[in-house]
Amino acid sequence: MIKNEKVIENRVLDPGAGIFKLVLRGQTAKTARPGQFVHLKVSSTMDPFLRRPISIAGINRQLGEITLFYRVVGRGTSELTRVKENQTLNLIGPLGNGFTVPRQGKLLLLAGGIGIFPLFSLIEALDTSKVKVKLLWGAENRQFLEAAGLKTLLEKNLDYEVSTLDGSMGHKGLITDLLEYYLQAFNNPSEKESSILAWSAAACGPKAMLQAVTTICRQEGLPIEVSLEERMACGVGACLGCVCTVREASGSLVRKRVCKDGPVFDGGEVVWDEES
Amino acid sequence: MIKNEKVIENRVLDPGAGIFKLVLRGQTAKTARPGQFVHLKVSSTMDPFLRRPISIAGINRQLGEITLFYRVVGRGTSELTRVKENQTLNLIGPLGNGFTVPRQGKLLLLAGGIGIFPLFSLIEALDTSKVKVKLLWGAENRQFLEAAGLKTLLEKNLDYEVSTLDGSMGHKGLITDLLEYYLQAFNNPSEKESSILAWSAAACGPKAMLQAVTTICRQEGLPIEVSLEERMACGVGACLGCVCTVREASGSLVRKRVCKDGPVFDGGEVVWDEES
Amino acid sequence: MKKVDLTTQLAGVKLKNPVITSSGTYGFGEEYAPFYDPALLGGITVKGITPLPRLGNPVPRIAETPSGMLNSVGLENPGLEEFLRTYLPRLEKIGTAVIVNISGFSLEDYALMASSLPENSCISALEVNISCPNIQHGGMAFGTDPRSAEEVIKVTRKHTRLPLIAKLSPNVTDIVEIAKAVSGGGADIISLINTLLGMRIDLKTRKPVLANTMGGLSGPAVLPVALRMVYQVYKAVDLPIIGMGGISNWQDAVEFMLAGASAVSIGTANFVDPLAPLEIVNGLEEYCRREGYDSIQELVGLAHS
Amino acid sequence: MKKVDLTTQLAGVKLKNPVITSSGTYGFGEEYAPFYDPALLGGITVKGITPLPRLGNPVPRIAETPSGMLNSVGLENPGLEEFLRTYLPRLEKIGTAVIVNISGFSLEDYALMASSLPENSCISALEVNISCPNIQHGGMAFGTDPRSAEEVIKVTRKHTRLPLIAKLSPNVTDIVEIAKAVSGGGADIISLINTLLGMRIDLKTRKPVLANTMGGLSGPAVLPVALRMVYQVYKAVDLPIIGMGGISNWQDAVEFMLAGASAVSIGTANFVDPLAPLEIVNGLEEYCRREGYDSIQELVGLAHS
Ligand SMILES: Cc1cc2nc3c(=O)[nH]c(=O)nc-3n(C[C@H](O)[C@H](O)[C@H](O)COP(=O)(O)OP(=O)(O)OC[C@H]3O[C@@H](n4cnc5c(N)ncnc54)[C@H](O)[C@@H]3O)c2cc1C
Ligand SMILES: Cc1cc2nc3c(=O)[nH]c(=O)nc-3n(C[C@H](O)[C@H](O)[C@H](O)COP(=O)(O)OP(=O)(O)OC[C@H]3O[C@@H](n4cnc5c(N)ncnc54)[C@H](O)[C@@H]3O)c2cc1C
Ligand SMILES: Cc1cc2nc3c(=O)[nH]c(=O)nc-3n(C[C@H](O)[C@H](O)[C@H](O)COP(=O)(O)O)c2cc1C
Ligand SMILES: Cc1cc2nc3c(=O)[nH]c(=O)nc-3n(C[C@H](O)[C@H](O)[C@H](O)COP(=O)(O)O)c2cc1C
Ligand code: FES
Ligand code: FES
Repeated sequence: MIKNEKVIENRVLDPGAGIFKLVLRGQTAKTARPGQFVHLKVSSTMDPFLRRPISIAGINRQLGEITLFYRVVGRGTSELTRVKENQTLNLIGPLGNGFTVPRQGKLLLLAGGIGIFPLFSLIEALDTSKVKVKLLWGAENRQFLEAAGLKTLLEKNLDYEVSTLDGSMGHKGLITDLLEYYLQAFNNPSEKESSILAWSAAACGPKAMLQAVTTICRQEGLPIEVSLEERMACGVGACLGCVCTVREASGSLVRKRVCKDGPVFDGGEVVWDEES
Repeated sequence: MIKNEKVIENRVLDPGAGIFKLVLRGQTAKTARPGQFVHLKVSSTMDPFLRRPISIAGINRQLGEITLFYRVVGRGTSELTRVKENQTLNLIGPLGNGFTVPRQGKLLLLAGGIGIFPLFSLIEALDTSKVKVKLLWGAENRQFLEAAGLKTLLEKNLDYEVSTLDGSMGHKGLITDLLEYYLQAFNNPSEKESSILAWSAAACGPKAMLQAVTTICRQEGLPIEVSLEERMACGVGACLGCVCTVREASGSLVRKRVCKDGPVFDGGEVVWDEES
Repeated sequence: MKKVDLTTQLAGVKLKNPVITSSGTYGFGEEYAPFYDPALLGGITVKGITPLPRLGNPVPRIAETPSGMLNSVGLENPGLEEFLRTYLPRLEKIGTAVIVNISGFSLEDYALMASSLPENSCISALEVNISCPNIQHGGMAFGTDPRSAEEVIKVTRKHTRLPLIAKLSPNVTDIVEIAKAVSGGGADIISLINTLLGMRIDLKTRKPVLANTMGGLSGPAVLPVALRMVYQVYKAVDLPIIGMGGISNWQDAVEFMLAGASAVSIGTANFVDPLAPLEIVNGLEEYCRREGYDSIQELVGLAHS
Repeated sequence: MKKVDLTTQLAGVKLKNPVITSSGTYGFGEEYAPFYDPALLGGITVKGITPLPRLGNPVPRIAETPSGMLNSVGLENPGLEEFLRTYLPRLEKIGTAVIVNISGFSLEDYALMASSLPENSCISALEVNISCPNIQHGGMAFGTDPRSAEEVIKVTRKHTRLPLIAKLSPNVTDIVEIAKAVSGGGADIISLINTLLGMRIDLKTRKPVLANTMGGLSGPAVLPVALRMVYQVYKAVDLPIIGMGGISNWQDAVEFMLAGASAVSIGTANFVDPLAPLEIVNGLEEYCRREGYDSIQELVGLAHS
């Protein structure tokens, strides 16, 4: 669960957006599942103090390598950029439950910004000869999309659609516009997408986006899994720092730990606007 | 006074003794004097927190380089070993007053352990055609002496004598034994060293050693400069963390700041066993 | 090689070694079991229990600070009943001393928990968290006023024969006064420190980072304060001390024992290095061997003199 | 590019900008002059003065802690007379507000200093350090008891017309109570925090690192505690606040202003980065410009609501 893994690559993909690719070789790749994460020690000293959670974006069991993508937003991720190839990095993982990986049917992937990263490993794990996949990805602009791995999607020959806030690529607007458009299309039996019933969704992105897409999917009866983010201390369920609130079948509210019981939850169960 | 200097070399000299050589290129070399020190920022984060004082052991004005030697004893010096060539290191300096550099006469150098390091720069600065130099150096064992730069002394063709606690090299015992032996010799007019009156001394080492050699030198009427060490915070005289006590000509006790008023003091003025 | 005696006797509580994990940082003993066998520790302290289940505070509950962190979990816990039903049976098999941390908002809360927690079970001691706001006395924490601190311990004492650990809050003018009060109230052991009250503000939102505005500061940043309090209490009060607050490695643990702690408790360090408690057990043993101590207890209080 | 108004009015004290340096960390304004012109700062606070010269404590006086340090300088200073004779004349030329920090062990000490420090000089305000042990009341610090805190300020107030800054100790159960007391005593401004009491032990000697056993903790480690106290006092007391405790960069300074500080003071950060105060002035200006504030004072207290 805790180990030093060898840094195979730690390289900036896009200096503008501050997005890095980090490849680690070790035991994690053996058991990791899509949607799980690792908890990285970013400094050898007491400052920055806490570990940082980063999703597993790629799993190569043959090489024993996992791939992570991270965006530099603060001190922890800045420290991470200083780690050199061939050094080791201390991590705890793989952690969390991960996404359900369907064996058949149709999967709608919904990504907001860097929420694309955990979805990469899910895409990788799907048998696309049996599962039909469609990805909707919303971001600020074209530059971000390209920095965050658009090419990878092209290479994978994935059926995708993007939206950007500034219209520099794809639909100008929000991912929810795209989502509503396609759900209508699925509902329309004249369209080749046929019945909406065969679809399920998996989403990752900012909380507001997850809430919005969950509401829309639920209106149309689509089951949706969401991957939540929360500030974490322990990452293993011991500190209760990272909770979300879930409404159980009985109607009662319970806390769940994003790190241990999640980060993937049934979107329909998550209580989004809780103030207790 | 505060600057980033380029790391030209940061290399272990002796892994056993944990002694490193660090060469920095920048403005400090321009004005540095023997016995001064630099205050190094050893970490880019808040931990370890304080700067670390290290003596300037070599000054090369042509190349604009200073040479430091440091022994790894704790977290700060450990962090320092991780600094790579061509990186920059932030320092404040040159700081402190430094040793008097005699133009003529006879200088007795007294070093205890790593106290040799600041004396290197003093030796370098002396015009040995005009100043007669004799070095007495006490340490734990031969390995330490060799690790800490004995070869340099040999290359310089310096007149020196060593003592080791375990007798693995030179006199078995303390540097004070050597000192007493040579002072007697200087006192003896039949010896070629002639009169003791031409001699002065400069010493650096642990406090107990400095006190002992000061007492002996003073008994024989030899003026002695000692370079003190104290735990430092600011290094520039602002915090009053690093004081020593000095008895002024008037007889009254005053505090002096090792960083700013020293580190070099008239040994005869230092109050060694002060408890107030 | 001579074996070092690591056993530690705290009033009535016997520990294999002096290393315990702290309440709120070790769940109910299960989360770190994949890393090492908790039976290797001297003991574990479970998350603070209250009579009724609590959802705790909204998120964010965590903020990072230089060499430390803030938390405002707000005593989320399953409540006494669920603890007895679900967690206690599982703890029976853990193979080390179990300390149950209890928190209340009234004297009745403490009385209820003390009388409900079984004396013949794996529970080795109750740790009475007196840092909660005392709703009967206008919201100041029980632990910041010597009289209410004494009262809480007295009431708890009446309702159980289990050894009582009084856990002190560092947010006080005079820790010795509080320590004397809980000693007078009948505590067998003193543990200190709980967290220091702190806060951070988010530059983007311009509001406090924690949803609950303020939270408890823990981790290496608080170590010097905790160590000072252990030193002061050891000098003034004749009860064994469990020292905690920022302990991250065996060197820190030695400092606490020299200051006067008979045992040490590891909290926030678990989050950064899950193996820390185990490494501290090993480090302490190694230190004693190297320095020629036959028993770890010889270290206790050596810094005084 | 619109100019940001950095001027700051603290009761009667007008500052060019809200960045001051803290007592005991900036000498008498000369040590950092080789790094930059102190006239670029809002003000400087000189080392704490006592009526008589003091040698202070023996060494070691310094210990490092995670993201912080301990000091036990023990108020070494040249004494009032020597300050007036030697240091004050030199300070006349410094070109920025000069705050003189005064420390005493009796009410008479404070009275004497207040009446001796000239009202018509470069001195902009007196900062009354109430963290010293009150020898008239059994050694507890003036600043840990509301009544003696109020008394000290009252006495000082009587002997000078200079603006009075009451500097509070964080080693108290209830900082608001003390802040209200000094407000009642006639303070014009409140500065907080002084250092937290802490200690460290040396594993080699097995004794406290500091010759004086305990010392004051400062630096980034204490920031969350300091920020919390500024926030609490701003809410409860209607006096301008100078916030300090671990401020190392402009982001920290913004946090303190959002919490309610009208000015910030930079202490320990000077030791690590002598240019920190200057960089904070520039960082604050830049931040206001970027975020569209015309005056730095618009930030004060924004985290409340
Ligand atoms: C399960 C999980 C998986 C994640 N996967 C990825 C990933 O694959 N790639 C990636 O770039 N990032 C990912 N993140 C977010 C990443 O953990 C944070 O960006 C990182 O911890 C910020 O550290 P920092 O020190 O650089 O920033 P800080 O200085 O700590 O904070 C900068 C800002 O980032 C936000 N932030 C800080 N910590 C968190 C956190 N734990 N969760 C959410 N927001 C935070 C806050 O708004 C803060 O103001 C993930 C987070 C979680 C919880
Ligand atoms: C003016 C001056 C010049 C110096 N020159 C050199 C030099 O050229 N080469 C060299 O190797 N060392 C030199 N030192 C000592 C050096 O500064 C310390 O060894 C270093 O700061 C220790 O840092 P650390 O983090 O590795 O150890 P820490 O973990 O901080 O401490 C380890 C042990 O070292 C001792 N120590 C810590 N700080 C100091 C200090 N400031 N002064 C004395 N002892 C201390 C303490 O006993 C402590 O227990 C000098 C010190 C001074 C004051
Ligand atoms: C996330 C978290 C939750 C905590 N919960 C409790 C609690 O429920 N009861 C309690 O007495 N102390 C609680 N504490 C305090 C710790 O037990 C410990 O006293 C404190 O964190 C100082 O030690 P440390 O610095 O080693 O963490 C909690 C601390 C943290 C960090
Ligand atoms: C070495 C040192 C000496 C100090 N001397 C004084 C003093 O004489 N008077 C005083 O009121 N505060 C004194 N202080 C406290 C500081 O002024 C400041 O309140 C405290 O250090 C917190 O701020 P910081 O974390 O930015 O340093 C001193 C602090 C240090 C580190
Ligand atoms: S981060 Fe500790 S419980 Fe999730
Ligand atoms: S280290 Fe600050 S005065 Fe010398």
